[in-house]
Order: sequence, then structure tokens, then C-alpha cells
Amino acid sequence: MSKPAAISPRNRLAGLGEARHLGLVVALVLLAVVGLVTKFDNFATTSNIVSILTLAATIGVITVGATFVIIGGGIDLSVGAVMALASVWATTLATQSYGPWVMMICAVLVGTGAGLVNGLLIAYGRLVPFIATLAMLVAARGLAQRMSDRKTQLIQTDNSAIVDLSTTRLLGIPLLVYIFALVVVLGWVVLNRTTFGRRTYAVGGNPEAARLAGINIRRHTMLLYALSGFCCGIAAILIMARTTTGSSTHGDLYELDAIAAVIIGGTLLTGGRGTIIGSILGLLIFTLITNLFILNGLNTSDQLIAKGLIIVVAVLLQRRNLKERAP
Amino acid sequence: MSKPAAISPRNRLAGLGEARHLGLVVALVLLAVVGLVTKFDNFATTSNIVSILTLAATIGVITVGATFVIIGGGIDLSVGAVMALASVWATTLATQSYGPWVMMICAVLVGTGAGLVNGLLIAYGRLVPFIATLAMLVAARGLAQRMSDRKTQLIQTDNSAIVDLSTTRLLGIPLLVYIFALVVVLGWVVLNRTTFGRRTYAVGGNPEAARLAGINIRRHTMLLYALSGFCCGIAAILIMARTTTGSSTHGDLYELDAIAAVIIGGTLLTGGRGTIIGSILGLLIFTLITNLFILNGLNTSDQLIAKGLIIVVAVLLQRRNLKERAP
Amino acid sequence: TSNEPAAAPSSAAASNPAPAPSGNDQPGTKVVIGFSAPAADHGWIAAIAKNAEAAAKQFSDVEFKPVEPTNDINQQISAVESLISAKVNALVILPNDGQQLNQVALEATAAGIPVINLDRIFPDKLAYRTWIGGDNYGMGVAAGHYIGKQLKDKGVANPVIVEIQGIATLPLTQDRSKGFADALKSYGFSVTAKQDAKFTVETGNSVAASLLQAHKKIDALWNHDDDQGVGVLAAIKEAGRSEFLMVGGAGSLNAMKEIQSGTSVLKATVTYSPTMASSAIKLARLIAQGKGMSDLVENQVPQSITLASETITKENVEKYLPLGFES
Amino acid sequence: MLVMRGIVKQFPGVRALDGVDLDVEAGEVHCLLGQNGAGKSTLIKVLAGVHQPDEGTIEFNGAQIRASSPIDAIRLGFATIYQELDLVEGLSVAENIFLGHEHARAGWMNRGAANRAAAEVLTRLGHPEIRPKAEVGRLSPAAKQVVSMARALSHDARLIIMDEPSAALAHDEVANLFRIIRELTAQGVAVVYISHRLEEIREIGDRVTVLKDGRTVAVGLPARDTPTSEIVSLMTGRTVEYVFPPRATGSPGDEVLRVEHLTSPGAFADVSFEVRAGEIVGLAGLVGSGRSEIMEAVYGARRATGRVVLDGETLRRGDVVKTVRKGMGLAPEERKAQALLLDQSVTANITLGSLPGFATFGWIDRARERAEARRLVEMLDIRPPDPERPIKTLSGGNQQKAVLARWLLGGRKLLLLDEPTRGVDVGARAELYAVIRGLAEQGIGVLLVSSEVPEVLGLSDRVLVLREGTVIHQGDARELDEHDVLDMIMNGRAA
Ligand SMILES: Nc1ncnc2c1ncn2[C@@H]1O[C@H](COP(=O)(O)OP(=O)(O)OP(=O)(O)O)[C@@H](O)[C@H]1O
Ligand SMILES: Nc1ncnc2c1ncn2[C@@H]1O[C@H](COP(=O)(O)OP(=O)(O)OP(=O)(O)O)[C@@H](O)[C@H]1O
Ligand SMILES: [Mg+2]
Ligand SMILES: [Mg+2]
Repeated sequence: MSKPAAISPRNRLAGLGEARHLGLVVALVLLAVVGLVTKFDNFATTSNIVSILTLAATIGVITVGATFVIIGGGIDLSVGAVMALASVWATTLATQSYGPWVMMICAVLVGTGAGLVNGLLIAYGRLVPFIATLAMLVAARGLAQRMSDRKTQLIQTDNSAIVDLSTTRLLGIPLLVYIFALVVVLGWVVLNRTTFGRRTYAVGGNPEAARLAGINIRRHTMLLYALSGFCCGIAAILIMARTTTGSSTHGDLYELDAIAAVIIGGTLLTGGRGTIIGSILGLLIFTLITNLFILNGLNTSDQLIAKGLIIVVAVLLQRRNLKERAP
Repeated sequence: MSKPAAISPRNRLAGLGEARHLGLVVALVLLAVVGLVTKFDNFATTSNIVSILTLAATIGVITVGATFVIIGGGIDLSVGAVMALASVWATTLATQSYGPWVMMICAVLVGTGAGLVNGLLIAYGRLVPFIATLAMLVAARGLAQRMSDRKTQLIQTDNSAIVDLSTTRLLGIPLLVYIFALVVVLGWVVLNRTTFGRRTYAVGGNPEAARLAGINIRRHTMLLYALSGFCCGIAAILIMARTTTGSSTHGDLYELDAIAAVIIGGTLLTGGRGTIIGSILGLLIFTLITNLFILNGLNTSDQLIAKGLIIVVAVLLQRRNLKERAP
Repeated sequence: TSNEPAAAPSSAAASNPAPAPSGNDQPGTKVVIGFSAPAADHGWIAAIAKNAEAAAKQFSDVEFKPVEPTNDINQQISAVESLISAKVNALVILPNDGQQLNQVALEATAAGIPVINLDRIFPDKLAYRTWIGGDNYGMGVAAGHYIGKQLKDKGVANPVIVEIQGIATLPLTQDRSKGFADALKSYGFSVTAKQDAKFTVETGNSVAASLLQAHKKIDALWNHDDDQGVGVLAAIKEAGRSEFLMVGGAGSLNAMKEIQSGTSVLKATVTYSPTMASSAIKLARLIAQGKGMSDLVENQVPQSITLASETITKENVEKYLPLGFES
Repeated sequence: MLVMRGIVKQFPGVRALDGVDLDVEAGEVHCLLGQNGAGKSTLIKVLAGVHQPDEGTIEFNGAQIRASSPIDAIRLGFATIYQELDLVEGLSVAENIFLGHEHARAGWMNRGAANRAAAEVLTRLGHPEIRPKAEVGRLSPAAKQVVSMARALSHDARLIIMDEPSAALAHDEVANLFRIIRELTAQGVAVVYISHRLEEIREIGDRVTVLKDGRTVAVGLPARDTPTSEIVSLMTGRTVEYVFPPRATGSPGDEVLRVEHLTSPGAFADVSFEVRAGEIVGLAGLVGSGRSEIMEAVYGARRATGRVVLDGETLRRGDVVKTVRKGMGLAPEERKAQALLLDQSVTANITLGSLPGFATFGWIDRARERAEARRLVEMLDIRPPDPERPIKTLSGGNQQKAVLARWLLGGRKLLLLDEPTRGVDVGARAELYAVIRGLAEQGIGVLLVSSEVPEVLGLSDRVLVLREGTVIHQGDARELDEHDVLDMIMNGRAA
């Protein structure tokens, strides 16, 4: 098993340039070249790049949380459903009557709360993360449907401040892309520069060793899920801004996308290893593929087939690269 | 982590009575009691029980394969899509012209073939199982859509022998339930009484140790995915029998259901531990829940909320039971 | 486009009868029509996509520009954004959810691109130039009237009426159910039980199987969608039930053949024809070229066009067969 | 300073501790002795807050204490080096050392300070070459052991517990460790020291407590003066001659293994030797000299160039499956990571290497399998003698025996034993020596690695001395003594 250094600090600083991310970067560049060749006029425009980032933002924020959970040895299947629940709760008429700030706080609180419940069930109720968060997925979707009466809830004009996150631009870039960037940077800092982050690796890599070293692994595990829920809350704000609605259908299958991005980014499902940068690169690959398909107007079946192949090739590229570096 | 012996033969023989399955059995019994209390006339009928088993059969067969893969330390996300592809391939006009036997063989071959590709990518291409089978999921759905031109392909009257599997009854039970039972029994025997099964535990529990003990872990891993694909092929036959069609939409989200059943049945996602009986009990719990909801006319939102709660309670029951038995 | 040469579906060809000698079909200025719809994992939606493409192909002055169909709101927004930045002359949008895509449709209109809203409606009239779609409420009413009348004629008192819906979170499902209930009310009847499926054969099959267990005697069953209807019919056959009459929805070829046979429980279906996509493309072309509808007096295309839902029975099925779409 | 009274700890089906007493005084090295499975590790885990005792009291500096978690124990000033290496492979050396008590302000890590402090501790341990930034997963077992020790030292501990710290260490490393222990005790720190090597106890220990079957059988014996025979009979309840079985008298048989010019860049170069049927060949060398790598390469588990011939047949490189089928077996160095299926029964672990022998067309004859497993459990005296127990509930030494048992099945021609006696107690060791010699007498070739030079010399017929990946001496074991070998290893001078 030739695995690269996960934590050598020089590597970490280098970030994008790291060996284990090189494959992903190469895959991204290749995709970009394909984009340039096939649709030069549309692909290389600022507006298209902004559009890719905007598309990536919602899932991106969730992916940051998912990276923490997975490095910590867990898994969170409930992310999409929790985001939906947060968006619905924040857009009920009752909440909307308090204005945009309360709505945003509400979304974040609901997300964090649901994450906390996951965390309690897993850390103290000792449920397997897969099952606990699956139950949360199901229950949160049900609750969201019940709250919204299965209707899409529009954000009222008084609260259009939220929508402004997606329409207001700073230097040509919508605010929500900045929020995405901020979450990524914060996530990176917490993971790499704080005791919380380093302990996350320990809890995921060798929980017994972490416990023997005096780390409260239960509390830490609980916090990881709360963090993931918190990210879902932020994502709920972004999806509300983007769609101007709260709905129980938001975030369908986000869990698969987020986990796939994390894994393709080199984080092990077994925990203890991984990076935020890898996850975000993985996510961008997926988003870029979709964007290219949109631009080229491929039909869905071919798209799916191509997507499958691209995923395999991207990962093989990454693996090959790793192998050469660390025989 | 106080868990009981995974393979102590005495335990294994006891099967249902085992400590670690007791929680699941208790949960099943509780659900049955709820069914009897709320809908006595409808629930306790033979036809309803047969109906539950029929509904469980398709996913059940897939769950057997998934149990092998997960005990072997892997994961197979492509099961639903591979089943869909097999059902579509078997119901193209070209295949149908050769009659029902060829159709069935076709379904099994397509399933096994797709599983083999998964296995090759994972064992020899060294892709992470999550990614390889995710790519297969996407690609197989795409291929199924392309082949069927997104249409539902009806089984023609000449080939109604396949449909007979669901309509012909032996002792009041449709043939497809017998097929399900047969697959479960065979799966149990292979897992518990053969070198293949024993090696599966070894490969999943400690691949390095298995390798140094002279087990060809790559070949074994490949075979595990082929086996899972084979099960998907069988499942395709069952779904064709039940719906009288092949379609690219079949088996949507089966991967989640199958994995959830396996995990709730006590198999570890990290591999090396688990039982077929647990998986099937887990699956029956899920099927029973849905059946009860529909009998009682609950709406979907409430169903979802209740389902989340029941999952948590079932698992807590199981855990508590373990704890009492093995402190 | 890179699409395979579409084997022009018979339905589309039939729905576009020889150009009326009105001059409207004479080549005019060249226009680019963008098209965005949900993922074609369903016969009806697939027919929509195919009809749109086939309609566009008939005109030498139309460049058809479809984007990746998707079931993710976020991605559909991006897709439409990409069409806006590609500066198409007109946009035909079948949104996953009208409310959630309202914002981006507004953007398109603001950018001077006329939006032809297909079927699922945008709440904001500013968001589109013309709406064309089916009458979901009317569809429910048609089904309700047919069933009401049949049961009344048979003199059934307190009938057991069962409803199998499509995806519960779609507004169209809620409209259909409301129409159904309202029409039944006029006969003094009400719906005994309803459950939602997911527009697929398989979900139709399992929901129906359980519903048949829940109700030992049924008088009438309305299934919202003929795609899932294939599965519903298979379940009915498997259970060997025939004591009730069934009504379908949408008007697939398969359903019509069942009706025609006269031996099936399926006695009627209420249309919701995907031919509306062909009309939408035609309208888009006219609007982009500044033409009106030559059969009408007005110089411009009307603001909204609602298709009537017709009831197909054994008596009139011949007439509708050419319009049926393959599910 | 520390007084434990009547400690009882029950595991399902086992009473691991059955009323143990322990007194430790400040500034002393208190040795804990006992056979495999006597309860030593369990006792210190109770002390470290890992296990909660079912009965009994613990007093520390006169006050009754209760460590309900490792955190509590650390706060009380107890630092522990556990028997099984418990490090986080994905983290760096420095991060491992300070895990749980990081150099941080409000959660923000001061990585510079941590790295400096780690370098300091490592230097103190005599290992300045281990970089604080290196990833622990890539270190050799010996280096990991050093990191474990560094972690214990990084705490300001008043009591340091060491569970077989020397098991993964070679001779000079142990000397280093002892220097540190002396420094600590001079400062009044108490050390609880567990080892199966009696000569170490003699050298470093002050007093000895002996455990047998979960009970204290002797308290506070003077470590230096108590006769070996007395200690051994206390531990085992009988007298064991700590001697090696006599070598075979006849001349060795045909060549079983020939290794030619085996080279693996960075690990070893141009290694050639042969092993004959009935012969035990020992590899001696420092930790890191590439002995394990040579074994892995011979076994086909590691890439290398050169030729490996087993019984006249050249083996394809990198094909473990074929190698095993041809009759080789390897008992690897890190049993937990490389050999054990922790969740599985002792039986399943024993038969893993020879499953086809128990099966017809893949169908396992379970009665025969169980009978064989039971035979081996009895033969090697694996305790508790229940072949159906999950192997993870066995003590370290008993697990090691099960790993050996795996290769006693299936008619092996050549066995590669990497540190076969690591963590095995005195009594069992003698038995194992006899078993290994017995195997050789049946005509099996044995290649042996041990970090204990007397063991290599005493057990082998022929010895290869390695230094930095090259063979610097090959010869009859009887012609060498410990001093010669150490001299060669240290100075690279051939005798
Ligand atoms: N978690 C556990 N569950 C069940 N039994 C256990 C567990 N841990 C230890 N035991 C049992 O407790 C007894 C004492 O084990 P312990 O590890 O303390 O022995 P030890 O003296 O350290 O032996 P060694 O010298 O081999 O390391 C053994 O019989 C062992 O099988
Ligand atoms: N996975 C690895 N990656 C990088 N270097 C390694 C790896 N494994 C071993 N090494 C290096 O190879 C050399 C030999 O390793 P090792 O300590 O196993 O030798 P040894 O002679 O078997 O010693 P021991 O007595 O510990 O068995 C050391 O320098 C070690 O650091
Ligand atoms: Mg021990
Ligand atoms: Mg070694």
C-alpha cells in the first residue's frame, strides 16, 4: 500500500503542488483543455468560470464538513436532507417574519442542531455512523416535507437580502462564491493549524490511541458531526440565495456527491488521512464535467457513460502519479 | 468494544437465536405486533406475508451479494444500476427473440460481467471501491438508458415464462420467493462452510495478514465483486418477473437500501465481520416498516419521520442487547 | 448536436401534421432556441425531449440547443445561465420546480430572451413570455368524473377509491389530487387511500402491491402516471385482482393498447400529452421571429395556452393511438 | 507512593485479575513479571484508566484515586508506554508525541515549539535522526517504539509505566532506554517496568512483583539478588531450564532455499545464502539493518531483484500465493498488523495458511479443522485453551504462539520466523525453542530473525551477520559468541 505522506508539513504548505494532488490537478487541466477545444467562446469566459464556482459553492461548503467527518473516521449521509430541512425551517412564514438575519441564523442553528443529534447518537448512543445519519436523512426529509406541506417556500421580497448573496457581485463575483471560499479557508485552517484539526486525524486514524492519549474521543466525534451540520446550515443559506426558495427537495443525493468528492480527493473512507484541498479539487472535477456537458449539449445517457469513464481515468491518473512518487 | 465471537460455530449454528441478532428479531417482532394491532385483518394474512417476501426478494438477492462485498472490506454502489442494465439488456428485442432462457442467462452474464469490471478496477487497477463502483453506477445507468432509448421494455408474451416466476405459485408462494430463499441459503453456506467464505472474512478483516498467509487477495477481491454482480443479475430476473419489464429506472437507490440492510444487520463497513442472516433480518425490518405504513395509510412525510426513528430504535435495541450479553 | 440521429419517434411525427399553408412555417430569420428540462429518466419526460428535438428538426431556420437535463435545481439553474450567456434567441424551459427557477427565468427575460415556460409554471408572470402546459387539476377532474360516473351507474355506495400518485413533492401531483377529490365530491364520493410512487415502473409496482394488501376490495383506482402504471398493472395481475376499474394518466401507447384490449382492469386514461413540447418549440420560433399564430387574429402569440385533458376509453382509443408515447 | 490492593478485573469468560496487589515507591524501577496472560498488561491498563477494576483500591501518595479514563490517569501524572504500539500513523512524530497535550493557545497549534520540543525529547532518547516532522506510519517498528517512549517522557509524569518497551528494541537501544530510566528515577520518578527478559530486570530493576494467573505470588523481591530459578518457578509454578535445545547431530540435509544476489535498493544489497533441510539459519543485525526486508523479499512480499530458489525451483518474484503453495511460511514481525485476524477465533487464525488442506472442493471439513487447532493449542500451550475464542482476547504472547501455530500446519519446507519470541514469556520461550528445533529435526529449514543475539546464537546452526543491508559474516553459530557478533554489528569488522 503505497500511501503518501499525509502530514509532512512542507507538503501541506505546498497545497496544490503536492504529489498526491497532482493527479487531480492534471485531470482538472485536461478537462479545461477539453473545454477550451470544444467550446472556446463559452468555456473560457469569466461568466462561465463564475458559474462553475457558483454551482460548486453549495455542495462545496457541505464537502468541507464531510471532509472533517470522514477524516475523523465517520460518514454523514444526512447532509442533503439536513440542508433541505434548514432551508425549509428558515423560509417558513413564521421565520420569515423576523427578517433575513434571523432566517440565516435559523438555518445555521437547525443544521448544527441536526448535526448535534447525529453526533450524540453516534458518540454516546454508539450507533454506527452510517445508520445514524441514514436515519437522520430519512427523518429530516420527512420533517422538511411536513413543515413545508411539500410545497416550495418562496423567500419574500422583504427578505431579499438573502437572494442578494447570489445576485450582488463584488469584482464580478457573486457574494456566495466568497462565502464558499471563506468556508474552505476556515476549514483548512482548523484542520491543519488547530488542535481540533490534528485530533480529528488521531480520532479517525487510531481511535484507541487517541483515547489513550487522553483525547475525549466521544466529545470530539460529536463535535465533528455538529460541524458537518453547521456546514449544511451555511449551505442552506446558499441554496436559498440561489433558488430564492426553501424546499424539502433541495440537496437530493448531495451525500453521494459530497462523499465522492472527498474520496476522489484522496481522503480514506476509513479515516485518519485526507485534505480539504483534495476534496475541493475532487468537487471541481465533478462540477467541471457537468459544465462541459452542459456546454456541449451531450445527451444524458452518453453523459452518464462519459462521466463514469472520466471518474475512473481521473482516479487512475492520480494513482499512477502517486505510485511514481512513492514506490 | 465488546462484541461477541464472529465465527464461533456454536453461535453460527444457532443462527436466529444468536445474541447479536436478538435485537433485530425483537425489532421485527415488535413491528409485527404493531401490524397485528393496527391492521389485524390485512396484516396477518398469508397473502400479505407473501407480498412482503416478494417485495423483499429483489433487494434481498442483492443484499446477499452486498454482504459478501462488505465483509470483504469493500463496497458496491453500482448494484441498482447493474441490475437495471441487466434487465434492459435481457429485454431488448434482440435478446427476447431467443426466448426466456437466453434472457435469463443474458441478465446473469451482464450482471456478472459488470461486477467483474468493478472487481478488475478495484483489485488490479487499485481504485478505491467507492469510486470504482460509483463510476460503474453512473456508466451502467447511462448504458441502460442508451440501450433502452429510455423506454420501458415490456416482456413479450412469448417470453412470459419469466413473468411466471412471479405469478406461478407453489404451496401458495410465488416461485421468486423460492429463488430468494435459495440465494440466501447458498450465500450462507458459501460464507460459512467454504474456504471462499473464510477467505472473505480474512481479506476484509486484515488484508495484509491474508496476503502473507498466502491468499491471493486481488483475485479474491475481484471474485467478490463478480459475485455481487452475479446477484444483481439474478435480481434483474426477479424484477423483470415482477414488473414484466426491463427499464433503466429499475433499482434506483438500491445501493443505499442494500448497504443499510447489511449494516443494520451488524456487518461492519470496515469489513471482516458480519452475517447473511443479520443482513436479511435488517432488510425484512425495512420492508416490514414500509408495508405497515402503507397498510395504515400513512403519508410519505410521516412515513419518513417514523422510519428514521424506527431505525434508531432498532439499532439501539440491538446494541443494548449485545451489551447485556457481553459486558 | 452530437446526439445520435434520433429515430424520429412516431408520436412526434404524428403530432406535427403537415405544415398548414399559413406561411408561418416558411423559413424566416435564423433563430437559436435553447431547451432545458429535467433528466429524462421517465417515459413522459423522454417524450418531451424527443418531441422538442423532432419539432426543431422540421425547421431549417431553427438551431436547437438543448442543455444537460438534470433533476438537481442547482444544476438546472446553471444550465439555463449557460444558455443566457450563449445569447440564444428564445428559451424553452420545463423547470424541475417553477418556483425555484423563477429567479433565473427572470434573469433571462431581463436579458431580452423570451422564455417559453413549458408545463410546470413560474409563479411570476414577469418571468416568462408564454406558458404552454397541461391541465393537472383538469386531469384529476377528468379521472374523477369518469370514475364517479362509472360507479354511480353501477350503483355502488361508499366505494373504495384508491389513488396512486406520482412524486408527492411536485405541485403537479398536488393539483391532480385536488382535481380528483373535487370531482369525486360532486358524486358524493371520496378517496379512501392514497400513496405516492416515483413515476417509475418499479415504485408503481411495489406501492400497488402493498395497497392491494391493504384493501381487500377496491372499486376504483386512479394511477396518476402511465409509466408507473406498467408496474401497477403487473402488481394487479400478480395479485390476481380484477374486481375494480382502473384509470391511468398521461396517455402512453402501452396504456392505450391495454384499454383497447378490453380485457384489462385499465378502462381509461386521462391525457397529459407530451406533444406540448413540440408546440412549445413552434411557439418559441414564432416569438423569436416576431410572428403570431396564423389561425388567430392577433399578431402575437398568446400569453398562455392550457391543453385540455381528454379521457381515452375503449370507444375513442383508435383516435388517440397515433398520439400515444412509448413509456 | 502507589499502592494497589485487591484489584479484580473480569472479562467475559476470563478473570484476568483476581486480587492483585502492587506497591511502587518513588524513584524505584519496579518490575512486573509473569507468564503470558498472567495479567500484567491488564493491571497496568487498570492503572492507566483504560479498564475500570471490578474490585480493589488504588492509592496514590496516600490519597484514594479512581482513574475512570486515560485523561484522569494522565492528569494524576501517570504516563504509559503500551505493549501494542498505539500511535496514529497519519500524524507526524511531533504530533504523536504531544497528542492530547499539544503546544497550543486557544486551540491554535504552535508547531514550531512542538517540533523543537519533540526534537529535544528524541535527542534525549538518543535518536536525533528521527525527524519530528516525519510521518509515523513510515517509521520502522523500532522507531515507532522510540516515539512511544518519547510520548511518555513528554508528560511531566511522576509514574511511568512501560509494558515491554524493549520487545522491539535491539541491544544498544535497550542500553539507551536504561540510561533514560536511570535519569528519571534519579529525579524521583517511579517506573513500572514489564519485560520477559530476565537479564534486563537484573540490570535495571530494583524490586520485582510476580503475577501468576491474575494473582500476586510474590511482592517486592530484590531484582538483583533473587535467583533466576526462584523467579521462574514463581512465574510458572515449575522449574524451567532457560536453555536452548541441543543442535542436531547429523549433517544437514539437501538445500531447501537458495538466495542469490537479492537486492532491494535502500534496504539491502547483494544478499546470497542458502538454507538446508533441518537447518536453522539466524540473521543477526541491528534494528534497521534490513533483516525483515530480506525475509519479506524471500517470501515474495516485497519487490527485489535477484533469485530465490525453493527446493530447486526458482520462485517468481512478488508472488506470495505461489510461495506459500510451494511450502514457505512467514511469521511476520508485527503480529497485529501483519498476521492476526483480530475478530476471528483462534482456530480460524491458525488454519488460515492451510485452508485448502482442510477442504474438498472448497468445502471445509470443520471437525478436522477444529481437531487440528485444538491439537496445536495444546501443543503450544496457548492459554486459555479454547480454540473458539476470538484471538483478540488473548494476551500478546499467546497471540504470537497462535501465529506460529499457523505455520506448523500444511507441511512446510521452509519457515521464516521474524522475532518469533517477541513478547513471549520465559517458560513459553523454552517451549518455542523446542518446537522450532523439533521442526528442524523433521527436515524443515528455518530462517530466523531475532534482536536478541543470544537467542540467534543459541538456536541457530548457522548465522548471517548483517550491517546496513549487507551480509558481513556467514558462519557456524558455534564458532561465535555474543561479543563477536556485537562487535561486528557495531563496528562492521568481520571476525
Ligand atoms: N479485552 C479483553 N477481553 C477479554 N479477555 C482479555 C482482554 N484483554 C485481556 N484479556 C485476557 O486477560 C488475561 C491477561 O492478559 P494480559 O494482556 O494482561 O496478559 P500479559 O500478562 O500482559 O501477557 P503478555 O506477557 O503475553 O503480554 C489473558 O487471559 C487475556 O486473554
Ligand atoms: N514502509 C517503509 N517506508 C520507508 N522506509 C522503510 C519502510 N519500512 C522500513 N523502512 C526502512 O528500511 C530500513 C530497514 O527496516 P527495519 O527496521 O524493518 O529493519 P530490520 O532489520 O528488520 O529491523 P527490526 O529489528 O526492526 O526488524 C530502515 O531504515 C527503515 O526505516
Ligand atoms: Mg501484555
Ligand atoms: Mg524487522
